[in-house]
Amino acid sequence: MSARSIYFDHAATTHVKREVLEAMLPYFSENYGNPSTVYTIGRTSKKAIEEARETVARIIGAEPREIFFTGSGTEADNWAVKGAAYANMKKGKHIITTSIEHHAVLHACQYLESEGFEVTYLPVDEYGLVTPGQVEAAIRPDTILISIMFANNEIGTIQPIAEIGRIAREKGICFHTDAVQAMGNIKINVSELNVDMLSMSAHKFYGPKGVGALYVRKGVKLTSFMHGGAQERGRRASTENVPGIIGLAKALELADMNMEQHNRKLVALRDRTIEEIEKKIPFVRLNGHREKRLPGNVNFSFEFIEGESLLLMLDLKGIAASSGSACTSGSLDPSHVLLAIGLPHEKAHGSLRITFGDENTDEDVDYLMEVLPEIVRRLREMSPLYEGIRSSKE
Amino acid sequence: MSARSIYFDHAATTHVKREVLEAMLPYFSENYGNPSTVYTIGRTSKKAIEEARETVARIIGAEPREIFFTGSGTEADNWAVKGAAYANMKKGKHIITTSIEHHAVLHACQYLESEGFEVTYLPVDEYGLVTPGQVEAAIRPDTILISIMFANNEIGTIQPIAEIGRIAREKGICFHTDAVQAMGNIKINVSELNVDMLSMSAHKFYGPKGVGALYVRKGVKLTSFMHGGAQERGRRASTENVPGIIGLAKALELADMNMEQHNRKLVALRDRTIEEIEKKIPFVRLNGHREKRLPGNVNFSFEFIEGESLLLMLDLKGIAASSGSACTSGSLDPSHVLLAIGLPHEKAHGSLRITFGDENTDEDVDYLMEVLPEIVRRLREMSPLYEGIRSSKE
Amino acid sequence: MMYSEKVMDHFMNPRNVGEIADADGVGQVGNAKCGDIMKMYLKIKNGVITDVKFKTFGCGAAVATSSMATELVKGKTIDEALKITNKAVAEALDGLPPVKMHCSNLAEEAIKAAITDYKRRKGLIEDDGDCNVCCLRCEDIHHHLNDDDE
Amino acid sequence: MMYSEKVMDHFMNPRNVGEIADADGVGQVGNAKCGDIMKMYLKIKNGVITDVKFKTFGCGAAVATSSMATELVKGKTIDEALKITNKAVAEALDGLPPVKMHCSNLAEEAIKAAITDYKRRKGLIEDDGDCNVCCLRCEDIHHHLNDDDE
Ligand SMILES: Cc1ncc(COP(=O)(O)O)c(C=O)c1O
Ligand SMILES: Cc1ncc(COP(=O)(O)O)c(C=O)c1O
Repeated sequence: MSARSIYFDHAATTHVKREVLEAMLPYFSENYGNPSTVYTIGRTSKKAIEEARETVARIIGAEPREIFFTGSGTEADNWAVKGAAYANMKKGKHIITTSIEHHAVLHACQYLESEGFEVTYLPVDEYGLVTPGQVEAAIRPDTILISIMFANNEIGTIQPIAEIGRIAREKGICFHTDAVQAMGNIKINVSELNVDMLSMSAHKFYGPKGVGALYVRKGVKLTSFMHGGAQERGRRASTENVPGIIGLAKALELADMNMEQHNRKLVALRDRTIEEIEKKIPFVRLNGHREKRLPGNVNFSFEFIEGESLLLMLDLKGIAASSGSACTSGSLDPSHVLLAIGLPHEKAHGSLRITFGDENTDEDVDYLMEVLPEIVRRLREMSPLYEGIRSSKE
Repeated sequence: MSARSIYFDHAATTHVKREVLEAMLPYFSENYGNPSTVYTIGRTSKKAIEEARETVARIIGAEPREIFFTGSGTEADNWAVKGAAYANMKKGKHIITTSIEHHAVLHACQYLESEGFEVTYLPVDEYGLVTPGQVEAAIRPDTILISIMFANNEIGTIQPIAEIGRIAREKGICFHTDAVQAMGNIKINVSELNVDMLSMSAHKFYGPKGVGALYVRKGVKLTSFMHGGAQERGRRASTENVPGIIGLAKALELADMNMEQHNRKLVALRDRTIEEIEKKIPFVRLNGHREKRLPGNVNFSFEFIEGESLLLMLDLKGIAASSGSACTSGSLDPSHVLLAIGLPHEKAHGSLRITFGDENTDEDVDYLMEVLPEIVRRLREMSPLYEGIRSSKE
Repeated sequence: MMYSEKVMDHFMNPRNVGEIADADGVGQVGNAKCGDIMKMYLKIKNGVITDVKFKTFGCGAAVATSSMATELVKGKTIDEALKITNKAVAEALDGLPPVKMHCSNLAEEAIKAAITDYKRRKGLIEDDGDCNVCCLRCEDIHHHLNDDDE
Repeated sequence: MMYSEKVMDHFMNPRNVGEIADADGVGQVGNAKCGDIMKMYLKIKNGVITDVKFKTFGCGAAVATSSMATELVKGKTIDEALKITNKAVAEALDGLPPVKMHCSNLAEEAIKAAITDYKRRKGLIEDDGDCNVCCLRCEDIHHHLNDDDE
């Protein structure tokens, strides 16, 4: 449709990097052995996934035996939350989380509520932050799990994970963090952070879709989620997704090596975009925190317009971005995250999320700033909500 | 180690066929969009997975909306068994299955037992068969689920699924079948068979590892297993494994097209191998049924020897095969399937499974029959269990 | 969610966007909370709709159905316009994705609301406070959407 | 599970396979149910093990540890042989996969059983019916294997 094609939705998913795909390729049709088998081709697969496990462990400061590969970030979250709940239910049935978790954690918690667990959903401030004090105050004698996301997928807010980890450790409560968005963007060391469980998903850091990992600190009690064969030391059944696992590890390795450069670049693109939007477009609001924010995340609400329309217009100009609009999710309620930071429904419907990645350039932002103000103007002209406002502006 | 390299373990996993990998490749680094997004590249992914869904549906005689993609065969089994149990627990808590199911079903059932469900594990006869009569007799007023595998992964025995389906339908009980081994080897039409849920796994029919599917007949009550986002019409969360899903559909399409030729070839290899082993090696027993058997499956017990040693020796000759030996699984108990068909432990430990695939030839069998008798002889020479026998033979 | 070419055409080049200062009937349905508001202006002469304009806050389908609805009513008599169903609007657009079907409800209701306003102004009906779709809460619509999923 | 080169060497070319018709001590441990049986034959002169042979029904690690154990005891005095631990057998093989460590227990026990048999024959000890590893049931060993997994 458009001559340009710019991808600004790296929080939704990323492309698989060339080096990553190359690392994966031999494991589809050549080294395709089942890692649970004893013969040569099976041992080749086994060795490859054990090396992948070592790579992931090294990068996050864990031991290889503490890394378990899963079929997605969602599975890692479901396993961590439900597994810790069931394993500790004799000790208590209270869980602490936040109101802005990804649905993988939120819906798992809601499911647990229907199973008789009690869940405290901590509210967040206008920037999407919880404080360590809030967490501490919510702890009860029967609290068995604290699950707080590392960085939010919509507004990019980064939580004080180390401080929360310290509190959880002091109180002896298992602490899980959904680091699906943080991984590859923030240096993470699970020991320094006192994190007991951590979820990641390869396709968010230039790895393949359909593979994730859960870090589980030695000694953490966790029931199985996926019952079946003896893979992953009997704790996560299914024939291992060998190419996927190789891809996850390779992608994480690249991300870890490029971290500093990646961040410097993305922060520059992010801050410039925020500045220009605020300067060039009236009636906007930056969602999330200005500093405690993922390097590539920009999230704005544009008053009087609806997000999906905005996305479609951007798409027709060759720009791929995202929105907290209900319409994009097939639901009718806008993003629970935007509502949680206090946005009224109509503003939440009119949000735009731009998430930068390694291949984005300053020219991409130039182009965005060329087309975005005009699109916003056009949609506002069409909006019944803008009628009174327009006349006062013109 | 060896000049030859022959793969006889297609029931463990298969290589990804060239056409399948080619179909997948564009979805890693080019059409990498998240199918839940509204822009062009996301819609491309969405379209691709919907076409894949249509392909799978057409092949098994279902509607596209009845196909749900999962992260593995194990996940499909876990979802079906646990999901149907929880969704129907108000009606009753009794489940019927067999003692020779794959661990993905068995361990899910055992988990449900710990949750207060009652499970009847139907015994099988010496060939690994259950009868429709057994199933009918086991049905109680509180039976909510019957889960019986289509074909067994170890001994290849094919169950009377249509007859069981008819009974389940008459009694109004949900009927799940684990068709992970049958898919690609047997023409399956879920409507004709009266199957309500069916599990499959792509890597068993020349597709990629880490992707499966669950067929769920419209109207079947099933709780969610993977909680989170709204993917798969809100019933199975996780960013879709787009290349994996494309690969699954392509592989199934090829398998469906080649079914007749594939079967003719595999049955010939299978029957020749069974015949020659029985002729050339004493003290052997064919496990499983002679006719009601997967086209590519050969399973023998070799008395006085242990399976893992046999596999290692075969591997050193370049042959990849499998065993029900406990040692190959890291457990100490041999295959529950071999025990269920009445084998004593020591014979179960000494089993060899050969599963043929599309690339195997008659020359492969020639070579097997060249090396296998000698290996068996050598291991028996080393075995304290063979001492008395040998002298009587020599 | 994938839109037909026709939906995209009506979204990109919406017909009859705007206001009619001296409209004979104005109807607004939906609400900002749900993310969809449609406002329709009608000019009516001798029972025939001679001009129509709309303003919409909403998704692509909402814009396109508004546009199509205005095209469908233009030149029609009031009675003919009242017979336009949501199905007709959706069909005229070559279909809508299932999750977007409620947008075509909104278009039907917007036509009705504008005509009701016209009749009320003319004293043709009494204000009977009848409930229309804008009284539905988001959750009800949402629930309705998932009806076919058991 | 991956074996070291040394394990594979001892598996493929096991040393001292066979029987000793006039052995001074014979020990058998393990059982077919668990999938591992080791039988060890010792020839002993003046308290020194002068010859040793084995027969094994079991996995690759079982064969290799049997072979290595025979190598380790050959030429040793009884007292030295009794000091050979499962760790020593495993180390001499450049290690064993964790799930296979029980095989090295079996080798240690086979040596002990054969020497006990020798002593018993010589009247050096009384049959005290002491339990050794072969009395363990599969489940116990299995349980033990998973000890480090919480
Ligand atoms: C914060 C967060 N958690 C979990 C997930 C789920 O990951 P996946 O879609 O790979 O299952 C996502 C992304 O979708 C995410 O952004
Ligand atoms: C009969 C059967 N069911 C389920 C599975 C599990 O499939 P997957 O390993 O893909 O999870 C397998 C194979 O491993 C199988 O053979």
